[in-house]
Amino acid sequence: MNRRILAAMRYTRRNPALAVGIGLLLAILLFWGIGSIFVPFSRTSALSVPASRVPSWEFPLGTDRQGRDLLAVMIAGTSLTLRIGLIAGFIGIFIGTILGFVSAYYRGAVDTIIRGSVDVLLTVPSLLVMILVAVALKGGLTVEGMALVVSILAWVWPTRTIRAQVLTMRESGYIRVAQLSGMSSPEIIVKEMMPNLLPYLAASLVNAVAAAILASIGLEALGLGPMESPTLGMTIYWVLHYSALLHGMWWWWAPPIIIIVILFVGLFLLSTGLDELANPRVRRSV
Amino acid sequence: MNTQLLKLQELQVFYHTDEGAVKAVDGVTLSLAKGERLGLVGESGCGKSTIAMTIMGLIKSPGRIEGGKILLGEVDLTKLSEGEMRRLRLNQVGLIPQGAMNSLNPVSRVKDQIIDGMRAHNQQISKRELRSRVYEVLESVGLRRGVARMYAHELSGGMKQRVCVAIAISLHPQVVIADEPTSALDVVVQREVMETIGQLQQQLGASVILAGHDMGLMAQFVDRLAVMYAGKLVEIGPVKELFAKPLHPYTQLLLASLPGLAQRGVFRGIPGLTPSLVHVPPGCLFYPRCPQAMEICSQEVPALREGDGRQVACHLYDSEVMI
Amino acid sequence: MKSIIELRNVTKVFGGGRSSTVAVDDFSLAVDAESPPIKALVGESGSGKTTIALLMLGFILPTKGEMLYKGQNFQRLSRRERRMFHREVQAIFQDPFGVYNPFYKVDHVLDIVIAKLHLASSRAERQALKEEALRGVGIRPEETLGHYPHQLSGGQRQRVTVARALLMRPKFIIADEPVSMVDASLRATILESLTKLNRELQIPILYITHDLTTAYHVCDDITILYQGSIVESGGVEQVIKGPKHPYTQLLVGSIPWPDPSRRWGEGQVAVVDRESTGADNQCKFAPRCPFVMPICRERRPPFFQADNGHAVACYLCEDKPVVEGGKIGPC
Amino acid sequence: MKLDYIAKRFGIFLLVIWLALTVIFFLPRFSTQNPIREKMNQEMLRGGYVQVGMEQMIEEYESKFGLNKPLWEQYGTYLSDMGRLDFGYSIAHYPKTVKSMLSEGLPWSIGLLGMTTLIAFGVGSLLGALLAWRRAPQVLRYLFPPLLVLSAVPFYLLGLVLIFFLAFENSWFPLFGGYSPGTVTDWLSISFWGNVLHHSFLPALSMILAGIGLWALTMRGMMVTVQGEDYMTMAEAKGLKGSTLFFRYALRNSILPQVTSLVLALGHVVGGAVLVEVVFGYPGIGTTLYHAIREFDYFVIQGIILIVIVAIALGTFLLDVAYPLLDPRITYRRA
Repeated sequence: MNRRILAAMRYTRRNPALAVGIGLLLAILLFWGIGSIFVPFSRTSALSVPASRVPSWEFPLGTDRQGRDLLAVMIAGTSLTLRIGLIAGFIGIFIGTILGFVSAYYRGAVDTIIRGSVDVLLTVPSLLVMILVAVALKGGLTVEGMALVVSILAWVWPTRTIRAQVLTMRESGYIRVAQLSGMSSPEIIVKEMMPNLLPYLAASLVNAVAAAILASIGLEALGLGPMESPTLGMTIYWVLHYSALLHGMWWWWAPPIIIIVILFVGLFLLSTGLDELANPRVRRSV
Repeated sequence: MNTQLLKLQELQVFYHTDEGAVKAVDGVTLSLAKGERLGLVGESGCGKSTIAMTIMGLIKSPGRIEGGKILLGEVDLTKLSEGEMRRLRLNQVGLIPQGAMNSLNPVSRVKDQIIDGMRAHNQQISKRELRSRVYEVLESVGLRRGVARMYAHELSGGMKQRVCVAIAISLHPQVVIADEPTSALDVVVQREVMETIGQLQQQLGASVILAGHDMGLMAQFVDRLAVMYAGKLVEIGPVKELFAKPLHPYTQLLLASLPGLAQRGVFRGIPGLTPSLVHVPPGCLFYPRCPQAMEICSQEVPALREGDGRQVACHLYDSEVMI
Repeated sequence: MKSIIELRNVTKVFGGGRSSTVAVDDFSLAVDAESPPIKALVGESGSGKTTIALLMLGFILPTKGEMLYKGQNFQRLSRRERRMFHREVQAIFQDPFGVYNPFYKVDHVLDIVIAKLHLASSRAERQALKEEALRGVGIRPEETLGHYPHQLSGGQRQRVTVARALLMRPKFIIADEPVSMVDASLRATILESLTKLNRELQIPILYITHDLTTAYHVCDDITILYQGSIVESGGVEQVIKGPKHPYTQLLVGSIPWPDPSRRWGEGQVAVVDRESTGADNQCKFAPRCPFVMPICRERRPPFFQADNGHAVACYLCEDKPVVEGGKIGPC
Repeated sequence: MKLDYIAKRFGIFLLVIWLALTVIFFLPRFSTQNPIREKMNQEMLRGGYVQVGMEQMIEEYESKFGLNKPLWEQYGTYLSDMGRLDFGYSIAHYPKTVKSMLSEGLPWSIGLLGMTTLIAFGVGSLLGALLAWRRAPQVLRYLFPPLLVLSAVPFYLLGLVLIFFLAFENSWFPLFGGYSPGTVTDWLSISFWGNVLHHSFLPALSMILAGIGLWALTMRGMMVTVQGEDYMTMAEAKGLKGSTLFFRYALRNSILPQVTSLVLALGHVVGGAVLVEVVFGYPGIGTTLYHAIREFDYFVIQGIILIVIVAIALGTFLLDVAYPLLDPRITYRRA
């Protein structure tokens, strides 16, 4: 058993980004897990606690002007924002993988259409498109609704990276040998391509989740998010709305920013770590 | 033998990897006379390219010069600072690179890549003189003047390699090192490029070190040939005698594995694998694959014996007194 | 006697419009299953030899002309026939590093074949089959099986692909530059295992290479390619010892003899003007040919029968009988 | 060769604009609300306060859109309006036209966005290049990790933090706004420029700090790959000086993919810039957009988003056309 721990230790020395990334994300999940046990969700709704209280024993993170216990809001907010990110991320990866494989594997008209639309959509500012959609839906958004809005363009970047990977793989010798061994296309995709693609898929998923979270916080900060639910983005919106900063209520805006930063740095390091796993610098430089 | 222009003495170059120090070049001694063409032949991983790059001072980490000297005249190149070495490159020692396909800067024109080499060593050349030097040097390698304005992607493989040759000889260096210059070219273009290098060598009187794995190319081009195996020198000698009567068993097998056009079906391979350069076994490295291996070969490293213009490192010649 | 694989007047053009390149131009070649020779297809880079390999393997389709498998057009094969095609037509590729999926051990390549062709029913039988195939190509199984590709040398990896072909008992093997990335000392052993396949298992082999010397030793007959078209074809002694086409003479002359006393390509300086390739109606080698005649620029030369089974596409042999229908190849 | 490359790129440029126009036109048609009716409800909620020009405004819109007209006819008038840059009227600030609101905010946004993107790209790329250059000062190594963490933070949140420390705690910089209130906007006087720069320093700083890290990371990766290329070995073998090797060979080749990713990053940067303007109360179109969203001023939202998409498409087109100047191979290989 310790041989495997030893191998893992040696690997983390060579790939620190992965370890630190996982560590940060674990810290956040722990914070949410333990927090949700001790702090009741009910204290996240407005007027549930006395308003604008400085952090104290009773309210470790203080309360905001609308009477919400900020510790409860942080705990609930983290899980809601993560949920938005994961839903949008998975949708993005799912569509991205299919489109990426289809356009790379079955060349021709399909490929030109997909590649063309990806190139165009990449330059379009995704946040503004989402603003348009959110405004058209005019409030009344649930957390899941927000995830769907954010996932509108979440598939563009994964399609592009996966298509590139599959293209290089398709020309490689071992795919030719597989075709010669009589393996059918689906078999080749699953048996020959997928194992090498998994690290890239994981890295693209992490990037998609990060992008989705960034977009959702942006939309919510603009006031286009689910008004009632205490997501991290909505907290930022209320901070801006009530200009908490100018009122010196540091305990209102500092915690969401800290959590968001930890979340993004964690996801970023995880993605670079997975990229390193996919083609280690050693193999890359050889 | 004061006419020796370049001398390598017990040169050692190791690559420090995770698994340990790879002894790419392990105590190589050889010398290059003025105007001589020396061949450095061996299979992949024998250290010939490492020697070429070490002479140019282009060994980067994890590679490092562990020991030995490289004497250009009286100057020991291994002791020079980066600045001093930089001033020698192209001026005294020119390199014709291996990767013909990718050795030119893809985003600048051919003439700029010739000019920046010259200007790095002599600031005062006027623009007009530089342009005439560019045309002169391009024509000397058989390329028309129009090539000066072209980019790398507009040239064929052979033309790209000729531009590299033009750059390497643009400042008339004393020594030209060609590291497998034609391995990426077709056989027809290879002959044309090698002929160009040969003519230029005669005109400039420069000495050439040709590193490569094609014994046929060596037979046609070099005066003296050094055979490398797993980072060590196994045999050196004038090319005619070496081909006629190879001394070292590895050289014999190497020559036998060449599919010449004299007689069909008479070429066979060398069984076994090249040894690991990290955990170097004791004794002669060719011992496991050598048909004439003896007991002593697995214990002692054979010394390089000298005799009538030829050198060989093999215990077969321990008894014979070769002075 | 139907030939197992035949390319009939195949032309392949890549890219469209202005930047299209003709990789293969009106090329015909037939491979017969009986008395299987080892045929060599020799040409410089860009002569279209790899495109021909891809055409024969069905990876790409001809722009003009047909690729026939046992007399039937490849594109009209049924699913079952196509699977039979993949079983009977195998290949050995140039790059020993790219042929293995880095994720799996080396055995994967052999296991897939055994599974797909149901060659073994039990694990023990499968292991035995693998070991026997590996010994057949001269490598010790314990040194290779169970290892990852990056743990083996180029030579070992290439021999495992030959072992893979040995397992499949194909009807035809295309070896596309199998030894160009392998050291000289290992070249012979790999080529030996190929010739063994041909002699003992009667499998016709198409050896594609740019290296005339290895082709001289290994093959029975040789076809010389220049920019997508055949310029000369015949028995190996005839073509190499008595080349009739100026390009073949240039090729043979450019080989550096491993013999210092014999000077390199005496005389014969070819006019090198690479950019301008021959227009459609003229001989492609005309711009570089030292013996170019006016007729060479007007009409593309047909194949002349220099002597028994030795065809040359050059007006220098104008006096010889013309071979009809472009169907050449030694009988 | 060059011409059809430009023509192709211009075609894509027009396609993007047409796509944006169409999406902006049809999207609200799917959602049931009518922006005008929505606005009237909002007025009722505000306690009966009825804006004077309300009836006139409704007729104005009725005639302008002619809701009874077939959809395609509306689409036709819509396109011709857009052609004349007539984005209609702002509901919240009637009779102000959307175009006038845009022209007020646009110069501010372009100034802030253009300046910060170029500085972040330039400084980031140079830093990344130096990080990968073994002869560069090693102290840069310690600068890189903090910048990387900063680049993981959204611009506007970094802005909040900067306001707190540099403006709120010790007031070196103004708390918000584009220029101190009360000054007359006189673009000619130096003092006014000084005032503007003083105000826009923090927003610019937040965007630059958050941008440098990523550019440095991608540039460093590219430099490492380029230094492994054969032409670098050949360049060193020519005995070129360190500076020539660095600028004319390594940087010159590594910058090519950076420019391509600059094109791709334009959209993302603009998205973030909107929120930076909101956090800093900077008088650009971002703040206008924020207020338009709060007041559900639909035509202003449409106008701003359209202008931004067109601006980015124009930027992409210009960068694409300029790219062959950097990389001669492009026109050769018909992009």
